[in-house]
Amino acid sequence: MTLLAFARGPALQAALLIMIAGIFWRLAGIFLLPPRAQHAAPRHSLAGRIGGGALMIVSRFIPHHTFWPRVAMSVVLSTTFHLGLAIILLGGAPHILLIHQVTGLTWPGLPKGLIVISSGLTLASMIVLLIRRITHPVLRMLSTVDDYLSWLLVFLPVLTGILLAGETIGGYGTLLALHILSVELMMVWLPFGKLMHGALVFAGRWGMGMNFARKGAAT
Amino acid sequence: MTDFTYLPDEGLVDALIMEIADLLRRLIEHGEAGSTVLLRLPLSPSRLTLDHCLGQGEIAVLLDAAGRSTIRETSFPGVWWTTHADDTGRVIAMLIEVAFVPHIVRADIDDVARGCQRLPGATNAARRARRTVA
Amino acid sequence: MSSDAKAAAPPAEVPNAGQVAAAVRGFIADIGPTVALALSSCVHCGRCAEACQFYVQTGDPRYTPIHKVEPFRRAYEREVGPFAFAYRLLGLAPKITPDELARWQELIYDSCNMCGRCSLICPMGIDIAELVERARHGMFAAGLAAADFLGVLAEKEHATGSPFGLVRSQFEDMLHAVGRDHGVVMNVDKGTADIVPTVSSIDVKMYPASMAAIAKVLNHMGASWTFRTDGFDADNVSLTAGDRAGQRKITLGIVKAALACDANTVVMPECGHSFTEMRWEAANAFGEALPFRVLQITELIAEGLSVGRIRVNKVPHSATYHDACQLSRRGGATAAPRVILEALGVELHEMEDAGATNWCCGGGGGVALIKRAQPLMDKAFEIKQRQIEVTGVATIYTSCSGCRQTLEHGGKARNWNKTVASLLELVADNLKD
Amino acid sequence: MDDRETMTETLCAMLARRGFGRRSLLQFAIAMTSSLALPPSVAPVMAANLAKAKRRSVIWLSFQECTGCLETLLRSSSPTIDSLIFDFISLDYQEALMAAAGDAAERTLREAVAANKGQYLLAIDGSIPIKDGGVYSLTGGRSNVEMLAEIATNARAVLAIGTCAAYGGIPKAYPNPTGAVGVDDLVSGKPIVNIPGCPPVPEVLSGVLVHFISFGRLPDLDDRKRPLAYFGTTIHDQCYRRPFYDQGKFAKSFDDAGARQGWCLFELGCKGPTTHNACASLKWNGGASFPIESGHGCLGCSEPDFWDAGGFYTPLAGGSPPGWRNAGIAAAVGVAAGAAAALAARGRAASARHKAGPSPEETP
Repeated sequence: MTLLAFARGPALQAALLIMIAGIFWRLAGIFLLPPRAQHAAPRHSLAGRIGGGALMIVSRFIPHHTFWPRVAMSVVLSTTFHLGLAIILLGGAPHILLIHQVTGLTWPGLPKGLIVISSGLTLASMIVLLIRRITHPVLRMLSTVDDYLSWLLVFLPVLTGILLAGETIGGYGTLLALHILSVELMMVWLPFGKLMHGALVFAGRWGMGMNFARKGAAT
Repeated sequence: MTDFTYLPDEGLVDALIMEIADLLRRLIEHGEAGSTVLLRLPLSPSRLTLDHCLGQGEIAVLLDAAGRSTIRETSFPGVWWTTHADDTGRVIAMLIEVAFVPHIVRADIDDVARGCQRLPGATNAARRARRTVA
Repeated sequence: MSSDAKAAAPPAEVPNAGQVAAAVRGFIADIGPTVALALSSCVHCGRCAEACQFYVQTGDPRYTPIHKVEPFRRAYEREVGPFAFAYRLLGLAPKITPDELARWQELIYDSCNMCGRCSLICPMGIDIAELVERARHGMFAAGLAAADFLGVLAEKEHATGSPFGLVRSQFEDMLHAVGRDHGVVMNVDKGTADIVPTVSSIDVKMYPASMAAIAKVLNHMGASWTFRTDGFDADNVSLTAGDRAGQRKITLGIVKAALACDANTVVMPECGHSFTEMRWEAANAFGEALPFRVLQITELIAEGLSVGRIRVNKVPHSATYHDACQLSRRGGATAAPRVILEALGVELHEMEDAGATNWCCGGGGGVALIKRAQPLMDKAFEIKQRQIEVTGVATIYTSCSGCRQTLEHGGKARNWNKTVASLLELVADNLKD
Repeated sequence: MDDRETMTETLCAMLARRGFGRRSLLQFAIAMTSSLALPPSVAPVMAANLAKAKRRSVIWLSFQECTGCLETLLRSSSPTIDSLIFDFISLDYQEALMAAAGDAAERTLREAVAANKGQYLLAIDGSIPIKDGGVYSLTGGRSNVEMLAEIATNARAVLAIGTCAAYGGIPKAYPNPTGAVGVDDLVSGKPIVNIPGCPPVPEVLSGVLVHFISFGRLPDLDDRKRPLAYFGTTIHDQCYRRPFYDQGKFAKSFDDAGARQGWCLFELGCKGPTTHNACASLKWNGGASFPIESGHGCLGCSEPDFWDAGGFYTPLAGGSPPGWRNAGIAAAVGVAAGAAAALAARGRAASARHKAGPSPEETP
């Protein structure tokens, strides 16, 4: 069995199954804890609270005006990185193909040039984010193995992806196998570390939005 | 293939035109002949485009050796479109040559010498041939 | 009130193993999905630091809000997280050591106002202020609540219902004395009443006029009201100290008092944390929706103004308004004070970041009661000072006695010519006859 | 003229004898340099070298094969200018082509080996079965393994022609009942040139032979011992549909609008990106076309284990996902484990509450 066949077959299956099981495990482990009933009279109706939850999912992408001078760097970098990643993931034709194969959903892809530019921006922003993480006193103190591992496991697919798109070093087959394997590594790690925020971010914002709408608190 | 609304390799044609221009400059400045091979380029549908761009010149040479070849000057003097085919007509080489006269057109000195030896007997040979036919 | 406390702040003592175990139990005791989600979500982006006055003013990374709940997170991952067994097995979240717990006392108490600015910036939607409140449960359970005024007051409150150990008869005498001093009729311990106002122990000790002011306003409204000495001091120092049992005792005391006189409204004093506790948590402690409304005094006045039950004279002058975090950002009572100021014809010069993103005075979350936190608090206060100075006004109104005290204290230390005043008292002094 | 004389006659003399001038040789050299991707300026040098060169003995052994490779090479080259190359090699042993049979054939082989010891080129097509002592393919009672070992010993170089000889090919496909392997797995200490393909592009063999004859050495090889000139790039790199790939324009079926527009066949399973070969430029059937130009994706036939590398119509970017059923089971397992963790957590929290006293959440 070639590396590529392994990556596309058993490794893909194992990684996906581990990821799915892990995500559900973690979600169940969080959401099946005893919920805290809220008996106080809410300031807003249920509809208002749902609106608050939905709004916060969107509004927390951009910080309040007053925070900007202090967090502009962080916001710009991470937005670039996340947006770039989303463009690559959802716009790259081979990715759409894989999603189509797994889920049956499909949509038109973006030109490869755009994907390459996005990959470049993503890669660059990730490197700067890493440098920041290492040099900024707050980030250095907060960072754990999880942060660096998660960074690496996202960086590798982007790197191998950009090499694959450029087809500069190594053969397409090898690069493709490495690219797929690196994604699979990331998938395996996803439920257990900070990468899980991809799912938790929506739950967190939703919950906070609902809660703050209930209290009429500032969002 | 002719109903293509968009030729995917037009960029390649542009690149080739640039290269040919470069070869022409070298020919003018240093008298250096050059050529570029077309057959192994992924040009499939738009070789026609390149042909169309270069156009037809004043001179064409027909070579009938181990196979049949045409060496045709394009509308740009010094730029020759050379196609070598085998004896079944299959194209085995295709290249753009940039030269005052393509190398293969020039007679080889050994061939000339051999011909020179043969020449005095040419009339006898021709008579012999006529007799055989008669 | 600081003059009353005798105990000096002892340094954080290294706890024993039993205390650490108690802390862990305190951390995990009321774990639920919201807290679990919050503790699972942090991506270590560090933005919360930029929202926190203690970090902004000192540049010390330890004051990063999410870092303050690190022992809490570790306890969660290790004891009750989805992968707790793996965390224990592989030592991924090492056991909290006594040393660490001692070091974290300063971070969980001294350097957090629970102001919730960090909760406002967190891209993951983690309510860090809420996490700190819960982390304090663990610290308190371990006997590691910041030991000086905060700890002492909380202990007394738990035992007697009042941080200063005042008993019902003392309340009653005091109220009548205040009534006499200010020439206002005081209703105390009536059998039935629609409105039951409460006070903060800061009012009792520092601002007795504000108790008279409440009475004036309620009398002006012609309301049926009464102070209840069995549910009187809403301060709830226990909440900020992390004493869940004490917190519950105070809260339920007020609920019972209001129920006893069939009240339809409980009015919370000019105080931050007591409002959020009563408004949002009392019903949970009670176990069902409360049969009465909980209003902060500014909400009651704003409502009275809008329906014409309260009429005030215009007193045009320039002033700024300091939002108490728990009332404005956290409690949703941001509009009420502004409605009142407008009715009074006060020309309001808002500070930068007023309302939703205001900066805490520095004393919130019980920090004002921790003596050793004083230098840190002063640092935080500098932001407020700067912002107030920019407005160019001489008067600062606020609706929180805690903020009022902190602002006055900070001003005094800087020889300020600014006046810090209560919005309630301003209203009480300018009621139309 | 007997064989011995033929072997010593130069190509130039032979061509002159047959009425061809230097131009023919140059024409041929141009075609060959073009095929070998050498600069056109090398053509005159190659022509001059060829003029002085001598014939080479080639011994061709067929093992576990289908004769498709030989068919392709013969059919494409017999009437063409490449046939010149056949004038220039002495194909001393080829079972399918030679008149001799049986003992006579075996004798021919022995003589050819003896006469050209250390000089002949050994061409192999077909894989070599090594299971059970190699009994699955015998010639004159001798196993392929045995013959290969013996004849390769005295060869100047070994040419493994076709995917079977190069990598084991289809006989090696799962479950590989005969234990088929390629030449490279058995022969060591000899230069080996792999010319994979099922069948291989005939011009590649011509190119390798001409290179060897005119320059006296084998062309540059890649890490899989394939001539770089032909296998240095992928089909994808040379594909005229490549721009569509770059633009993200893909045919979704063989008869949709995209397919008619000549869009990229990547999503229909084309293995062009992982396949190294010269099809896209040299093409097939006299340069008429190649599979992608004819509307079908590349099968990747010149790559090792191409038969087992997933379906021909499975896109490269795709894989074999676990399926909804398995995903559902994984999710259920996850939920169960998570629920168990939550249950354990509830227990721990309750015991913590019990030890710590009443909580504000409890009803009075």
